[in-house]
Amino acid sequence: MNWFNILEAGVSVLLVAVALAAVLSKKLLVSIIFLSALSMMAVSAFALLSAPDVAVTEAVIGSGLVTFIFVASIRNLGKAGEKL
Amino acid sequence: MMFNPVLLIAIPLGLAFIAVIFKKIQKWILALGIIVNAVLVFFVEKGETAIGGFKIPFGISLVLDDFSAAGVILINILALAAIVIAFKKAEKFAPVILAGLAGMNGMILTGDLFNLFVFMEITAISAYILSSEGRKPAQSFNYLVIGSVGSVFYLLGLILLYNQTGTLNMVLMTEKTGFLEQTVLLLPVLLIFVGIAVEAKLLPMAGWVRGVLGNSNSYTGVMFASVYSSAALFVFGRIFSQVLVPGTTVGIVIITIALVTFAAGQASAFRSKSLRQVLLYSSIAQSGLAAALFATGFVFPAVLVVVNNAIGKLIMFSAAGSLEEKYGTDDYIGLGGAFNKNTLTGIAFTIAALSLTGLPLLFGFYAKLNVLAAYLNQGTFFVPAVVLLGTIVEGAYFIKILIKLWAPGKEGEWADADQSVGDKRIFSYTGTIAVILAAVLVVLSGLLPDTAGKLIAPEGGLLGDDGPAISLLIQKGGDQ
Amino acid sequence: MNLNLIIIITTAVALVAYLVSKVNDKAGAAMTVVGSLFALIAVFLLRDSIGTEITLLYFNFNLTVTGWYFALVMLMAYSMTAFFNPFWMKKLIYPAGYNFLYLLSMAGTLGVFFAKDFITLFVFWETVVWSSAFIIQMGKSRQAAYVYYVISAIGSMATLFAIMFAYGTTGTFVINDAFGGLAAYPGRAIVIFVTFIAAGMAKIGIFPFHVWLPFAHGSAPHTFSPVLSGGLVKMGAFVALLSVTAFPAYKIFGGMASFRGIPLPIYFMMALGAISIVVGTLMAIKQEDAKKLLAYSSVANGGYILIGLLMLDQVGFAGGLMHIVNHAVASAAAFLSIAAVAYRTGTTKMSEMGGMIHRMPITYVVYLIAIISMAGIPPMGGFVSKWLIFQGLADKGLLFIAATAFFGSIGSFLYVFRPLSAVFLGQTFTRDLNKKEVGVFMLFPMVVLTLLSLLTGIFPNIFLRVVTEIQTSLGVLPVTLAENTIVTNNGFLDAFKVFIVFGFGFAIAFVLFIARRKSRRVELMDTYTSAEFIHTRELLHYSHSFYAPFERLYEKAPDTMKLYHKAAVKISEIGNFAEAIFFGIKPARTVLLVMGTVLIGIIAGGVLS
Amino acid sequence: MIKFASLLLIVIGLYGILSTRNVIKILVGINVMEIGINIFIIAIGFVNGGAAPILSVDNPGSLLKFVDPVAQALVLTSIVIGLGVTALGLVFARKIHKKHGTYDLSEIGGES
Repeated sequence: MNWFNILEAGVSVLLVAVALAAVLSKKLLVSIIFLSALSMMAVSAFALLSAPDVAVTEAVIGSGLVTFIFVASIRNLGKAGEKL
Repeated sequence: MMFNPVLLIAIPLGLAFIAVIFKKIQKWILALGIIVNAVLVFFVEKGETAIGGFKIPFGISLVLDDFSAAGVILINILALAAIVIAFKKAEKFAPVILAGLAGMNGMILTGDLFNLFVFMEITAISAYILSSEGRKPAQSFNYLVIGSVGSVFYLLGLILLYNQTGTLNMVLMTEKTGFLEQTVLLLPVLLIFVGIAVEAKLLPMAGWVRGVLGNSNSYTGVMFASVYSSAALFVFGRIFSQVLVPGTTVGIVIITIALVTFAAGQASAFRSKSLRQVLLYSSIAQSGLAAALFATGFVFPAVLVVVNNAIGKLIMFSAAGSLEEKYGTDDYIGLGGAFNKNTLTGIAFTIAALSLTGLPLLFGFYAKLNVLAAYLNQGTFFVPAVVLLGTIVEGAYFIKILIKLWAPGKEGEWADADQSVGDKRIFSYTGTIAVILAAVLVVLSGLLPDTAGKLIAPEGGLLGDDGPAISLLIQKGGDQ
Repeated sequence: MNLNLIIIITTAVALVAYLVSKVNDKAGAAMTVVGSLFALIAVFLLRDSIGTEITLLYFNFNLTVTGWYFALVMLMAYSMTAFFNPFWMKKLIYPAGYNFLYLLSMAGTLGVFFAKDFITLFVFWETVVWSSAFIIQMGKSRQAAYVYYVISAIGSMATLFAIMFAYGTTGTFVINDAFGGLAAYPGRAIVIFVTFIAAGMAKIGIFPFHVWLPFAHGSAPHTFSPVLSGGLVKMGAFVALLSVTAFPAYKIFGGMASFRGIPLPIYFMMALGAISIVVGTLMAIKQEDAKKLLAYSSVANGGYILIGLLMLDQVGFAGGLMHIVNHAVASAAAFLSIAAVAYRTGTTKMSEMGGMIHRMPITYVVYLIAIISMAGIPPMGGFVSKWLIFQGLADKGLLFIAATAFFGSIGSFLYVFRPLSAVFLGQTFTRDLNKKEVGVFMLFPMVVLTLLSLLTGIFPNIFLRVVTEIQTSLGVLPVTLAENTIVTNNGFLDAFKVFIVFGFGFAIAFVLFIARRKSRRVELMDTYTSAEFIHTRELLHYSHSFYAPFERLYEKAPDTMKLYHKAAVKISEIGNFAEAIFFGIKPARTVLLVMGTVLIGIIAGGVLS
Repeated sequence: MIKFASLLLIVIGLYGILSTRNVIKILVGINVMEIGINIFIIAIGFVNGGAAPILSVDNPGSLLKFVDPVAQALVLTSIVIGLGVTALGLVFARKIHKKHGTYDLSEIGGES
C-alpha cells in the first residue's frame, strides 16, 4: 500500500460517486455541474496515470467547453427545462 | 500518371474547410470536390502508403488493394450520382458532404484501427447533420445517441484488443489475433461489431434507420441507404474477413446476428405500407446478407451484394424521396400509377427492384448466384434456404409496389391511366438521365457478368480465391 | 437461320415493336404477329439442326427434339394469339409495353426449351415469369399479377435451390451432367428432385400451387390468357419432363420403396397431379366466369399432363406429350373464342350473355370443337391423348390415379358445356342483337387452331411420330404406331375410324336439328319464378348456379388460397414483431438491445466453445 | 482499481441513457460513458511507475520506462470527437425543444 494506491482508490471512489450523482440528479443544472465535476475527477485520474497532456486537454475541453455549451443551451429555458 | 491515395481524403477535407469560409460559392466547391474525387479515384496508386513520415507499422498507413479500390470507386461514383440526381437538395450541405466523403474514403482506405475510428466519427457526424434535413430532430437525436454508444463500444473493443496484441495496425493485428483464443476474442470482436453495425444498419444498432431513412428526401435517402451504408459494409468486410477473421465460435454468433437482421428486415419490409419504409427495411435485410457473407469469408459475393444494393437503392430511394416531395405521400397505395407519366424513371425503378430481387439478366442475379454457390460449395444448406425464402418475400413486396405504381385501376376493371394519381414529373432531366444510366449499368453488368466481375475483382487480387470463378463457370456452362 | 439469330431477332423485333407502338399502337401490335410468326417458322425450320449446340453470351443451347416440340407448341400459341393483339390496344394501359413484353416473353420461352445448362434455363425462365407478370397486371386484376408472381417465385426459388444444390454436389451446371452425377447421392437426390420439380408444378398449376391460374388466366388481358393457358403452362410440363429424364429419377429412386413399380417420390408427385384433376374439375364446375372456368380446366388438364409425363413409359408418357399439344391447341382456341365474344359484348360473365350462336356462328364452332377436345371426347385430339394416358395407368394398375383421371373426364363434361350453353345457346340478349361476327383477322387464328384440333384427332399419328422420336431420344421404348393406328398392350385405336363414326353421329343429329326446328322463342330472362319478384337480374339467367345442388356437396371444402393468406399474415406478424422489438424509434430501446446482444453473444460463445 | 472504476463509469453512463427520457440527460449519460472509456484507455496504457511519454531534459533517453504514448494519443482524439458529438447533440436538443416545446422524449410521442 503506497501513496499511489491510496490516491487511486480515492479517485476511483470519487469518480463513481460523482458519475452516479450526475446521472441520478433530478435537476438538469445539477446534473451538468456534476458532469463538470466528473470531468475534473477525470483530469486528476489522467494526471495520476502519468498523462499530463491528456489531463490538460480534458480540463480545457471536458470541464470547460462541454460544461459551457451544456449550460448555454439550457440557460434560457427557465423552469420548464428543469423538470426531469 | 498515378496519384497518392491520400488525395482522396485530403481534397474533399480541404475543400470542406474552404466551403465553410466561402459560403457563397459552396455549391460549386461541392460539385468540384465530388467530380474531382470521382475522376481521381481511378488514378490512385495501389499499395500501402505511409502517412506522416513514420515507418509502417508504426505510423498510420493507407491500404489500397483490390478490396478498398472497389470500395472507394463505388463510394465516390455513388456520391457523384447522388449529387447529380438532387443537386438542389445537396448544395446547402456542401461542407458536410465533402467532409463525409473524406471520412468514407478514409474509412475504407485506412490500415489502422484507431484511424478507422476517427474517420468513422467524421462520417457519422456528417451523417447526423444530414439527417437533420428530415425535420424530425428527435430522430436525428436518436441516431446520434445510438451512434455515440456504438462508438464507445467500438473504442472499448479496440482497446481490449490493443491490450492483448499491442498494436492497432490491421496487418499486425491479424497476425497477433491468430494466436489468441476464441473465447478471449469474443468480447472485443462483438464490441467492434456493434460499433460498425450503426452505419452498416445491422441489427442491434438499426433502430435509427426507421426514423431517419423514413423521413429522407431524394438526396439524403440515397446518402444513407447506399453511400454511407456501403462504406460501412466495406469496413465491415475489411475487419471481419481480413483483420479479425472470426473463428467458429465468434463466426456463429456474428453470422446469426446478421441472418436475424436479414430475416427481420425482409419481414418488416413485407408489412410496411410506406414506400420509403419498405425500402429502408429492404436495405437492412441486404446489409444483413452482406454481413453474413463477409463474416463467413465470402468476400466476392458479399461485395456483389453491396454493389447491387447500393445501385438499386440509389435509384429507388431517390425516386421514393422525390415521389414524396411531389405527391406529399409515400404510401404506395396512394401513389397508384405514378410511373404512368414517368415511364423512363419507372423503368429504371423496375430494373432496380428486379435486380435487388435477383432476377436474371440483371446484376442482382449474378450476385445471388454467387451467394448461393459460395454456401452450397461449402456444404451449407441452411443459409441458402434462408436467403431464398427471403427472396420470395422480397419479390412479393417489390412486385406489389411495382404493380401499384405502374398499373392504377380498380380491382375487377382493366388498368386505367385515368385513375393514376397525376402526372407530375419525378425527376429533372439530369436526374432522369442519371437514374437511367444506373439502370443501364445494372442491365449491362447482368448481361456481361464476367466483365463486371473482373472489374470488381481483378484476377489474382485479394478477392481472387472465390472470385470470378463462378462467372467463368457461367460462361462455359459449367464445363470445368 | 440458327437459334441465336432467332432469339436475337425476336428480341430486336420486341424493341422495335415498343418504339413503333409509341407512334402507332396497332402497327406495333402487328409487329407482334410478324415477330411470332417469324419465330414459329424459323423454329420449325430448325428441325434439321437438331442435335447441334450453340452459345450466345453466357447462354448455352442444345437443340433437342424435345425442346423443338415444346417450342413449336409454345410459338403456335403465341403466334395465333398475336392476331388478336391489334384489336385490344385501346383497352391496354401500356400498349407499347404489352407488345414488347409479349415478344420478350416469347423469346424467353425459346431459351427455356433449348437450354443446355441450368443457368440458361433459369435466366430465361425468370425472364418469362416477370415479363408475363407485368402483362397480367394490365388486365382486370392487380391482385392476379401479384399472386401469379409470388407462386411462380416460390417455385423458381425452390428450383434455384435445386440447381445450386446439384451444382454444389456435382460441380457442373450442364443439365444432363449435373443431374446424371447425382446417382451417387440418393439422399440429396430426393431433395433436389422435389425442389427442382417445384417450379414446373407451380407453372402447370399443380395442387397446391394451382391458386394462381384462375386469378391470372381469368383476369389477364384477353389476348394473353390463351398464351398463359395454351403456352406458358407447358413450360412447367417441360420442367416436369426434365425432372424425370435429365434427372434420371427412375434410375436414382429405383432402389427405393415403390408403389406398383413407381418409386414413391414420383408417385407422390403423380398423386398431386391426381388431386389437381379433382380440384380443377370441382372448382371449374362452380365458376360463373367463362375465363375462370377455363382456367380451372387448365388445372385439371395440367394434372393429366404431369401424370402422363411422370410415367416415362411407352404409352402413358406418349399420352402426356401428346396432351401438351392437344391442350395447348384446344385451350388457346377456347380462350380466343371467349376473347372474341368479349370483344363484342365486353364481358366474360356467363350470366350476362346468351344466344351468341346467332351472332357469332364461327366463334361458336371454334369453341365447340375446342371443348370437345378438352373434355376428351372423340373424335378430337384430346380423346387420343387421354386414351393413351388411361392405357398407361391401366397397364401399371395405378387405380387411384386412374379413378381420378376418369372422374376428371366425367367432370369436364359438366363444366365445358356450360359456357357453350350459357354464352352461345339460348336466346340472344336484346342488347347483343346488333353484334356481328368478329373480323377475318381474328377469325383466322381461331379457324387454324380448330383445324389443328381436328387434325390431332383424325390423324394423331402425325404428332405421335414426333413423340416417338422424343421417346427414342430419351431412351424410352416408343409407342407402337401402325398405319393411322396406335397399338398398346390392351388394344388399339384407329382415330380415323372413330372420326367417321362420330362424324356420322353428328350428321344425323344435325339433320334432326334442322328437321324439328319448332321451339318457341322467348326473351332470355323470361323465366318462371313462381310469381316471386327477383331483384338480381342475373339470377334469372338459366345458367346461373347451374350445378348448385352438386356444388353444395363440396362447398365446405377448404380453400387453398387461405393457406397462402395465412402465410402472408404470419410474415406480416413477424414483421410487426421485428419492428416493435428491433426497429423502435427510441434510443433507450436500442441501447438495451445492444447490451442484450453483447450479453447473449458472450453467453452463446461460452456455450459453443 | 481505476480500470474497474472506469468500466463502472461506462455502465453508469448506459444506465443514465436508459433511465431517462430527457434529451439533455441522455447527453450527460453519453458524456459519462465517454469519460469512462477515456480513463479506461489511459489506464490500459499505464505502466506502474512509468513516466509521461514526453521527451525532456529530465528524461532524455529511451532507458526510462514510459507509459504507452499511443493510448494517450487515442484519448486526445477521442476527447475532441466527444466534444463535437456533444455539441451536435445539443443542437438537436435545441431543435427538439423548439419544435415540441419540451426536452422530454416521452412527451413527443411517436414521431417517426
